[in-house]
Amino acid sequence: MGKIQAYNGGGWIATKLEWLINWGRKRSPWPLPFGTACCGIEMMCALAAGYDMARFGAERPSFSPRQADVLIQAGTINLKLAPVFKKIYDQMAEPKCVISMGACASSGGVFRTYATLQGIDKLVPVDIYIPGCPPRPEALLQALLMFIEKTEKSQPITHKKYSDLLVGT
Amino acid sequence: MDDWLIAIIKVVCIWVWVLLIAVVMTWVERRGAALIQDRPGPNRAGPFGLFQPLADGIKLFTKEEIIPTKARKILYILGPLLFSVPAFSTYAVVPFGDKIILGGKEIILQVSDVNIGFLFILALGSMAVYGVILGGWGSSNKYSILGGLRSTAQMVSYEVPLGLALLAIVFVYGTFSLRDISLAQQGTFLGFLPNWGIFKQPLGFILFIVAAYAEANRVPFDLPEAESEIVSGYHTEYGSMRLGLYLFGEYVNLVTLSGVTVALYFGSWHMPYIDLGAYLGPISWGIVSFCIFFLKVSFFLWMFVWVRWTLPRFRYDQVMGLGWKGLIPLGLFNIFITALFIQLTV
Amino acid sequence: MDLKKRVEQCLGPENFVVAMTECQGDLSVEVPKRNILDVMHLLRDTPDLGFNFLSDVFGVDNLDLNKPKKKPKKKEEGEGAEVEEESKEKGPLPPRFEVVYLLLCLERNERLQVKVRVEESDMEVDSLYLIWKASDWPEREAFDMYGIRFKGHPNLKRLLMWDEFSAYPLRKDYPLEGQGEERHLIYDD
Amino acid sequence: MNQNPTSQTSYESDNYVTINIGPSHPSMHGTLRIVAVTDGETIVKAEPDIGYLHRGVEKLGENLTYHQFIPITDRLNYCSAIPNNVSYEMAVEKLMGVEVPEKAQLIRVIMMELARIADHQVCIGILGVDLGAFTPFFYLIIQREEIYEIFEWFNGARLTNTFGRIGGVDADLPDDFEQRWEELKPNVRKANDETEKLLTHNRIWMDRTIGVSTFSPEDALNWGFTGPCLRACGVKRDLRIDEPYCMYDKFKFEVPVGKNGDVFDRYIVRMIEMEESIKIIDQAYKLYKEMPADAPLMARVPKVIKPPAGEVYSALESPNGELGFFVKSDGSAKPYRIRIRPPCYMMFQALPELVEGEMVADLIACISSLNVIAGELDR
Repeated sequence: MGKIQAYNGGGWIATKLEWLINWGRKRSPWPLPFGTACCGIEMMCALAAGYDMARFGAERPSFSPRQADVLIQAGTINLKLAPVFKKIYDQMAEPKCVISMGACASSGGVFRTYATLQGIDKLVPVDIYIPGCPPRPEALLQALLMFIEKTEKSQPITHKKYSDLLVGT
Repeated sequence: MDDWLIAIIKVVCIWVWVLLIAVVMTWVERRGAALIQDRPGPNRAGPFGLFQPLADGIKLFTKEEIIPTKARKILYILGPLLFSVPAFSTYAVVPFGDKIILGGKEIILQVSDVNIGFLFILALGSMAVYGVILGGWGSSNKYSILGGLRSTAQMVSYEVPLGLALLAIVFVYGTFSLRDISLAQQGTFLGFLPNWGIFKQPLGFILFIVAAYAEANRVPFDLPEAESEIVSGYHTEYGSMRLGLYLFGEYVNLVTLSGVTVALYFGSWHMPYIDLGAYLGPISWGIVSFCIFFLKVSFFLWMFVWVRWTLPRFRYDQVMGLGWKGLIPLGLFNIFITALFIQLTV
Repeated sequence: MDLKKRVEQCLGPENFVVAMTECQGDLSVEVPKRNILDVMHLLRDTPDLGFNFLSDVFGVDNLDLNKPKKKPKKKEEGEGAEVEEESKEKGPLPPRFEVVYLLLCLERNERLQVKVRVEESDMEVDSLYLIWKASDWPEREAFDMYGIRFKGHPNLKRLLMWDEFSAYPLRKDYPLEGQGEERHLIYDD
Repeated sequence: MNQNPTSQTSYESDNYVTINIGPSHPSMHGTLRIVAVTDGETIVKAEPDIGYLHRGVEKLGENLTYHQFIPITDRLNYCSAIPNNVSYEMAVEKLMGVEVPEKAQLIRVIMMELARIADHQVCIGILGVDLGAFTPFFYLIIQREEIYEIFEWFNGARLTNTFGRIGGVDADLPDDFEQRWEELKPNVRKANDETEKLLTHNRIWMDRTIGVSTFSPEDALNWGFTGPCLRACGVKRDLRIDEPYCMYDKFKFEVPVGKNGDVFDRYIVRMIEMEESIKIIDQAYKLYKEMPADAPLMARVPKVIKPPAGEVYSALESPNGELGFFVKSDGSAKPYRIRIRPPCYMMFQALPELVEGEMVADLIACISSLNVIAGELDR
């Protein structure tokens, strides 16, 4: 277990309000499905009837970055698409989370070539990495659960940076 | 209890009631879609996912406010307001029950029985068009402008058949006020048919329903926010609660349009053949009429969801073609037939 | 009649045939670069050949093949004709690049490869866009990947890499991991 | 929504708007981009800009051994990976002059036809979503999960199933394949019927697809069309019948041919092909059962594949069209040059002719009816 900082958060009302805000954010993560390659197909299966991401409230995939909370980058990002991807990340509204789905998004995968960006963490801070090429839809659902856990611990009101509340779960 | 207090209570009640239906409507839409598409649908937020709309609302409320730099600030902010305020206020003339006698005072279950009835609704309906065009133009994004233009053309060109269908209703009932029309839909005519608007105006009802779908931007007329063509139409650049206002305004529009459909065509609070008013006491009849009205409205709300997940979407010129070449001639023909019919029978 | 003879008979007289090889049933004809258009017209219009479908156009870089082998290459007795006659003599190296056209006759379901050798100094080949529009993107990709220019092509631009990319990636002397180029989009606002 | 117009169009008159239907767009299948100059809703000039999923597969091929390249071929047409593997393996087998045993060919046919059904299901599902009909997509994807289960259970992976080896197939069909297939067949047919009911006779669907982006047979052949889109234009060309491979000449099945090559014909051709694939699988499985149990699955192939120097082109009928591999070897263990001839590459280059003069909505319908898959397009 990591070192947990002594909890000196806000009073009762702040924490209860935080709980409510976190509950709202974690229960309706609208994804921006940035599916480029094979992982995009597996993400589509996760959105479809078999695994149904809509159960977690991710019903409305919004392709406009303004309305999205979770940027699911499924598939390879090549160097021609990198600036476009960075621009879309910058356009997203603030409490945003990036899920890098698959080996290609996380580290360039099998394509160690001149045209592939070796991992999107060279461009944007990534919250959740999903291993696999392509990862199974269950892995994507587990990533969504990790997003929910992370939002539960975030502190929008007392503004503690998530990183300094070192919680080693 | 003097009148203005009753009026305030009525306004507050009906406003909360319409918001509640709109909230539940978002849940019905998502669960309905899931039911039709063989999947469970949202079930993590509360029992059966009932708190999903609440979660969406909180999340949208607490999202970061983004106003694009190149956006025209005032128009961008005015857009959602001009879209949702008319949507909320059109329910003022729609009845939601017969009347209730409390402490010797007769209270009609309608915010205001304005005698120009659905002219008020048509007027406010066209106000909502401003909200869309300002939102589309204000966010200075090519997709939004396209979405804004599409929806203006669609709403304007579908108000004409809507108006024609309602005009035929005026011929039949002689008044604009929705309450008088509802009262006139009691009993039966031609022996077995209940005295409802749909049997008097079958063609008018079809016109009205098609125009209502186009007015509410629902599939198959959901050109303005056609997801696959212009990302999400006029509210592409909208983010947090402004987007919430747009989405919410849409659902309130649905509730209003269903209310008007039931009030005009489906004998708002009358059961087809038995007249419950006579048997029940004044208070209980008020409540029962409220429930009957609500059941009919919920049927039409479910129709909106049902149609959305079965039909594909029109193309822009087909929507215009259907509106101008299809519905308006039919509307005129309908008025002509109704006038002829009334001339013969009176 | 066997395809090889028919092609010989059709292209032979105007001595268009530089070399003709056969590998596992695939016939490939090498033609001089300057009259590639006449060859294509001939192959398409002569009735008994009738190659009316262009399947693909692509480039090949023969840098490593032309280099005389450092270690003596032991000869296996693999069947199938020796494709590249070993450039034993120390004469000028054969042209480095090659453009291969894959033709198909729809009626007889026969396939033919037409090869054209391209000098490194003069990387210009006539474009087939006027005969088959199918050669539009493949030629652009050959230009993008090898730098072979196609005269007469409507809009010869880079197809797969971004326009500011400077190198030609599929050449043998270009490293697999690339030389660290980055794309920077300039926005007008 | 990046706004940098790469090509300076000559349409700078005031009433033309340059819309950038960019790489991240709901119906742009991931990474296609179209710079469309539109006059109101009608498209004046549409210029596709591809390369957003170019991963240098051909350069990678030159640095991997023959066997190492098989997993890379899965990532080309990721909606149906098996035809890619088989096409590459057939090219190398042709180069080495190896004869694949019959049992392995039958297993290849069964798996390829299953992949064809899966690919058509995704294409029709996405075509429905792009035209606003969301529900058929869900019905088709449920059946696709069943097919995925068979792939996973046979190959080990749902999507990128590195199927077979050079020279044959590495494992035999387990014995209860028949029971799984008998369960799957009625479901696939039921899902097709439901989609048929929802879409084919739907007035709005017919309005949106009939007469949209029609293409004449001569243009289609001139542009290099192959597969369902060529057959929709009225040309009866199917590699499984014209250049039979893998014992396809032993199976009886029809090839559906459309009339005027519009979106509706491409949709109908794909629906009928799914039915034909089911028939082929039945016939192939019947032949497979008559085979002796210990029939060889792999041809005699050396451990390290070193084909004799030479170059060869071999193509097969993938769900999108003629998928061909040109393999040139210089006698070493690594291929000297691999060229992949993707079917949707040729079709997408004809987009300006297909779509100019039509509406933005038709552009979306046309692209998803061509079933352009970025992995295969950009390699």
